[in-house]
Amino acid sequence: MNSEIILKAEGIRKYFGGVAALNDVSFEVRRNEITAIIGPNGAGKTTLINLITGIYPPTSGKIIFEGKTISRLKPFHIAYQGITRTFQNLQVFHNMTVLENVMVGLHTQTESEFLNCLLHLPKVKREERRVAEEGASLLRFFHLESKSDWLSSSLPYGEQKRLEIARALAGKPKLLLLDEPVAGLNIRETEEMAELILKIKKMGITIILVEHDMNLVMGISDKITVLNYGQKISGGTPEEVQKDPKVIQAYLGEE
Amino acid sequence: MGIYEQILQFVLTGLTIGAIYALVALGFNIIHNATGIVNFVQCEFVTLGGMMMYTYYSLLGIPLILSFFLSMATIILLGALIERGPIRAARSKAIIVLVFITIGLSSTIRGTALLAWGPDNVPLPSFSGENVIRILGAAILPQHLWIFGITVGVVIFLQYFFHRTLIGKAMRATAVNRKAASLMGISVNRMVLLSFAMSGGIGAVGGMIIAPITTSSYDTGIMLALKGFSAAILGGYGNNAGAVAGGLILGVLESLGAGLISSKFKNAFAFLILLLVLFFKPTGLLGYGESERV
Amino acid sequence: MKKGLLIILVFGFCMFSSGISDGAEPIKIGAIFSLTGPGAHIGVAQRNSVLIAIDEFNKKGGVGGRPVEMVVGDDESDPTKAVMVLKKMVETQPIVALIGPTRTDTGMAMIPTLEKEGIPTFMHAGGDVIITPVRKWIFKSPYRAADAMERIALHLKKHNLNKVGFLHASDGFGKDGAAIVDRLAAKHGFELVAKETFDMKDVDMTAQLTRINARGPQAIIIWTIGPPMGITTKNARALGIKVPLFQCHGAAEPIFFRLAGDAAEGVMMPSTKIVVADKLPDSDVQKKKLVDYIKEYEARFKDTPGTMVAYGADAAYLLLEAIKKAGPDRAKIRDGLEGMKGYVGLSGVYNLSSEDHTGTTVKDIALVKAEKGRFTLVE
Amino acid sequence: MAPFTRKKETLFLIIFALAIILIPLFVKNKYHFMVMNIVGLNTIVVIGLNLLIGFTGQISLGHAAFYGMGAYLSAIFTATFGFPPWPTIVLAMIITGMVAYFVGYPSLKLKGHYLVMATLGFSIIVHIFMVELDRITGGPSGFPGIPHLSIGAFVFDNDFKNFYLIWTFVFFCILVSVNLVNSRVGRALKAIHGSEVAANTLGIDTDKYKTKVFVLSAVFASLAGSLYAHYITFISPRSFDFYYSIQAVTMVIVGGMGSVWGAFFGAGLLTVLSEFLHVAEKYNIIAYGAILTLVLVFLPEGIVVGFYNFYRRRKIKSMIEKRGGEFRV
Amino acid sequence: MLNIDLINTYYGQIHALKDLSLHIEKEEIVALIGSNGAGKSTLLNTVSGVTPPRTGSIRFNKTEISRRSPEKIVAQGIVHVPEGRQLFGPLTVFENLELGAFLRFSRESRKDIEKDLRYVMELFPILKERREQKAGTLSGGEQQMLSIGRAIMGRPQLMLLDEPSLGLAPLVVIEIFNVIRKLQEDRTTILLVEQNARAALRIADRAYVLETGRITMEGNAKVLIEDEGVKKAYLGNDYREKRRRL
Repeated sequence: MNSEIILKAEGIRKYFGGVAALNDVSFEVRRNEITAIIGPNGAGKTTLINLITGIYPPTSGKIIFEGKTISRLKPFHIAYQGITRTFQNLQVFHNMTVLENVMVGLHTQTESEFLNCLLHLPKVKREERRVAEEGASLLRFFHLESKSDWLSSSLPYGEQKRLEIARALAGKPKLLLLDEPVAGLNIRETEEMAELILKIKKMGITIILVEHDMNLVMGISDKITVLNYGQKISGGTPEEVQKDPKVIQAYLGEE
Repeated sequence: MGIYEQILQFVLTGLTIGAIYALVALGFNIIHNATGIVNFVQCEFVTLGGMMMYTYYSLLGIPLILSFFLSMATIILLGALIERGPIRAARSKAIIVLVFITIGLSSTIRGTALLAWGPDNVPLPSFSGENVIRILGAAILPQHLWIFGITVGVVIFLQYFFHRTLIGKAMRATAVNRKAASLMGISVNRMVLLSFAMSGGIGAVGGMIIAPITTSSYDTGIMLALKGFSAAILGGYGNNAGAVAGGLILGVLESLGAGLISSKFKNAFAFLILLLVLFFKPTGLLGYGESERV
Repeated sequence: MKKGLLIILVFGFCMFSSGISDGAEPIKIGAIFSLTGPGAHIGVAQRNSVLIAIDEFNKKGGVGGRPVEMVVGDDESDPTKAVMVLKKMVETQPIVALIGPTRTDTGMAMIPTLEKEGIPTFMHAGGDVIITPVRKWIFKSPYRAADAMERIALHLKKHNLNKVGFLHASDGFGKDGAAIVDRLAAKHGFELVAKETFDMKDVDMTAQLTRINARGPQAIIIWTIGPPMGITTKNARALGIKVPLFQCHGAAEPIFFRLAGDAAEGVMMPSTKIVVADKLPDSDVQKKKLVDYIKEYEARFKDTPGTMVAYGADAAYLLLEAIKKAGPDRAKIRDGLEGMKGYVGLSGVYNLSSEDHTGTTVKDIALVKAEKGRFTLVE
Repeated sequence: MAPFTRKKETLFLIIFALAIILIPLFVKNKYHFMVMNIVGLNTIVVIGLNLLIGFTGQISLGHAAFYGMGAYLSAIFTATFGFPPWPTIVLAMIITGMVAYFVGYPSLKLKGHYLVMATLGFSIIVHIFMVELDRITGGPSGFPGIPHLSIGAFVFDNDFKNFYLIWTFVFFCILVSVNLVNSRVGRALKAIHGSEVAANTLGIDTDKYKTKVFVLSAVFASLAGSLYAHYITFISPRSFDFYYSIQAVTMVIVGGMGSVWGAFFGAGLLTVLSEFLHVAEKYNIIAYGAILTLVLVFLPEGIVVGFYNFYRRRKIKSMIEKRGGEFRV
Repeated sequence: MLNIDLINTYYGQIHALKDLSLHIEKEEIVALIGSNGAGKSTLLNTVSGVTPPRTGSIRFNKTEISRRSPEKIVAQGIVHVPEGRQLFGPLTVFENLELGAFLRFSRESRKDIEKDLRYVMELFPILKERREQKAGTLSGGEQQMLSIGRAIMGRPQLMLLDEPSLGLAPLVVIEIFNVIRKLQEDRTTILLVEQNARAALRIADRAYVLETGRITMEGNAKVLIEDEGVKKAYLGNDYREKRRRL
């Protein structure tokens, strides 16, 4: 099942003050697959996600999404291209309710600007109603509907993680980047999350997954890219990767 | 007076006033490094330095040198009290809340000073007479030398304190990394307390050495503190070398602006340059970038 | 909330208005000063000066047995607050007249309300804009700045000092002076070689004085009130400037010596005669009044009165005189003030009229010099 | 804090409008009217500032400059050049907005204390211009003789009439702010406060929104300034110095950040408090400072948000306890 | 020496340690292994007082320390070498080492402290060369050495080591582990948290395996090194079986 390539990174380098966080990394993501990026701590996984989503530009190299170079775009432009993400350290908007969080996610799907909003024109009213409905239905999907008017900061941790995914999904992305979605969750929550990720895949969304939980990674990924010291050391299907001596060495140490 | 003598005069006076800005900026920095806030009570540290000196020296007749150190001690105590009281008691450690707590305190202290000393400016004698000294055609007062000398002294002391003493190093360590500092057995609370006390002392010195020239009143500190804060930001907030550079640059710029361009817009001129610096170097001249982790 | 706000307001008003009353119903005069904020150093002295005048008046029997009571308000040196304090007074106290405020900007802010309410007001503000054009209800007691500067100009002319440097604060008072000096230069034919400015909060004016000095002036006039009087004088002396220095008509205060220290020696300034009362010839009509007032002031406040006190007290004296004649009727008080002729006050002999709401002229102004910690009469 | 629901907001707005209409029936005192009018003007400034600080998380100590620009532009154009007042107010808002754009665009790229310094520096420069351009502004002695506003032959020439005028504007400012914060843009602003990076990755052009809300808050301040000028008919630089900026930000914080109604309460409480404290005479400043300190030490979320969250937490707590769960903050 | 009994620690809203108990004997090296996010670092933070436990007890030399502040715990003789080294970057190498002995200056003679300084310089000769260099300019390996050296300066009875091999080249890792063994010979007790399980198990006496806040295995390090379960804890279960279930 070799589907079309949706995202391609070519020779990505990223230096922070002379230190290479990523060194000549190239990889591909195929449409409607789950591609996991794994590697020991400090391997450069989060940096890679930050580069794809435009938080910082690469020092050199190119990122191409659906045939368009996105490596110099600002994050919000990239969101409009159809890439959204979650964060390793939760970045839920604590000053807002659960529903509002998801409604922010619908930003790219709406267009009212300052003047219209100030005056609350009928167009805005219609849009608001639509946004609220879509937000509510997303919350239903994520089993958060009963808490939609809670302040997001009062949600338990696991639900905040789900909320962040719901928010990212609200932007109707073609590509969703999940940065450690199960870190800090217990086994039951992790399994729920795994199901959720597979459900999202079924919706036709391509997923990049950065995760340490190997049960999850091996269980749901289609492809895996392994990074160590900012370099790609392995890639392929979970079985291939699991058997790769370089990977075993990176994780368990010298034999 | 030829144009070169004039320029020399502008630079010399600019440097002395700049030295005061630098002192105040250092006070801001020390507390910023320990807590991350802008401490508005710095205004009152400067004010009270002058007023306490006046009280001890002119009202109580205590010798000048003794008065100097007594005033310093008093303000150091005040600084410590502020930290032990409202700052530590604050329910929220959010920076904006702490900053506005210091604004409230500043107002309280200013009101108390007005009540205690009245609204009039009070004079302080120069430390060593008022005989003009001539340097290459430019004229300065002995007090200007005192200002410059004491500022240099304070800077050297701080350099020594922060780089040669264990406590000083511990304070720097705390500013860099609170968690690691506490893992070394350094009490973060005590370091914050110390930083309030120290910046009180430094502010007081600033107030005391400028008072013989400007006289002192219950609200003299405000403008000096405003300029001092500007100097701190100009140099890069938290960077002590930056504070000194920022203070001197601001002082000289003002003086040159007033002397050579227009005395009407000299303050505007100084702040305009400050804005331009910030627009092109958002962390001040010698500041480090604040990295944001995601 | 609104209700709570109302309760707070009413409560506050009740607490504020619990006044004193003994026997005869007192006649109330409002008095608004800058007791806090940047104008406080003048405002507090002014309040004191007015207190003495009122007590003296009440001791003499008040208005047909009714004492006069002063209701004091603090405008915090802020124009908005000044209007609020005034309105509060107007609403809660039956004031027949008003003394103050201290500053030109607070005074200007209050004028529309005062004119509308019809309250005879004697202001302490220095700026001439207060009484130009003449406003029906507004008077001011300090000399016109133009008159005071004219006093200096006459001296310059007499001593043939034709090149003048001018340094002024960037506040209302200083800028007022800057406009006047241009006019007088034209009128008296001296040359204005340099004109520089500084901010009231500045701590050093060396740069400006250096610029002035470079143009070779024969005299320097400095136009400001408060701490900069001392700083400018010191800076000028430090620069070795030897030419005569003149300060404004608010500088003849005991505090000037404290602010300027040794540098004060020889500085000249226009002033009321209050600072040189003991040196006046006995023939001077003001002498007795001045000496009595000074004695009273020194006994009560343990301080020597300066020129500001004289302006403050005169505002009260003139108003009280008018109230005595007219009774507690705002319109009659106002008319009485305009009819005040030849009234001997502390600052001069007042001749108020419908064209002149200050009443003093350049003839009333003394030129004094600081010598060994005292003021002496120059001319 | 979470917003009130739309329905609740509407209810509050109606109560608020009724209060504005009815209050004059109970007040007969010019001074009380004036206090309320000043509260109203401060409220307009603080609402705008709260959109910037409370919602978007960007601190400005420069809004006195925009307040002053509104006042001076209105004064100069109407009194000196004889422009009609109403269009001038709009013109002043446009000019102030443009200036705010050029200042805000580079400034808002700065973070934390650097942003504070930039806005503060800007307002000091504007203040110097008010003082030094005395031929135009009247300098430090102020600018007298500004006409009252009028509609046809009806002139807003006393405190009572100005009460309706000012509070009508306050009402509309609150209305549009409530509209804004409960809209796509309002959510975007709050998102920037919550996490600028996350907001950006969700498609929000954070630089653009920060600049726009800065401009909007400046426009609010300008409107308040114009109304102030036409109400008092005299303005001077003293009213627009950096103390005013500090006071306005204090009102935002005391009322509660991120609540439109908090802005109203903050402005009201502090304005009335400082009037009320005149009772304390010379202890006035001390008391004001002490109360401010105590509120911030013990109620750091501000009065409105603080109490609201307290109430809300209790509600959620009881909800959770009913379900037998555990509650943590 | 150290007895942890049924502690529960919350990290924000995450229940990070669940009824966790373990013990360390004098002069042992105990390794704590497990995948990322299992709660290893949290456990060290809990012992050193950075994130105190909500319930449970921690006794060190029979003294209860679970409610004490980090400074007090350091004074008791437990020094924590945190993850990511946490050096004072703008301070020099020498100053960093000095601050490691912060609490000792008031109690002990300078001579003792200087003796330890020489000891550290012997263990890590490179630090002697870099004495006056700013800590932030050191390479990763040198930083790790400095971090351990700084902890030695506190002369701990128990040293908590968090991921000393993180991000280091293999040769440097070997050097660091040699030093750890040397420390044990010099009578320091060590609790070692490692992701590099094989290296850790090779030098440890005993080990605990941590998974999502609970201890799932414990025992002799030499035994655990051969255990298949350990491998699974890192690389996951066989995925085909898992996928079928999902």
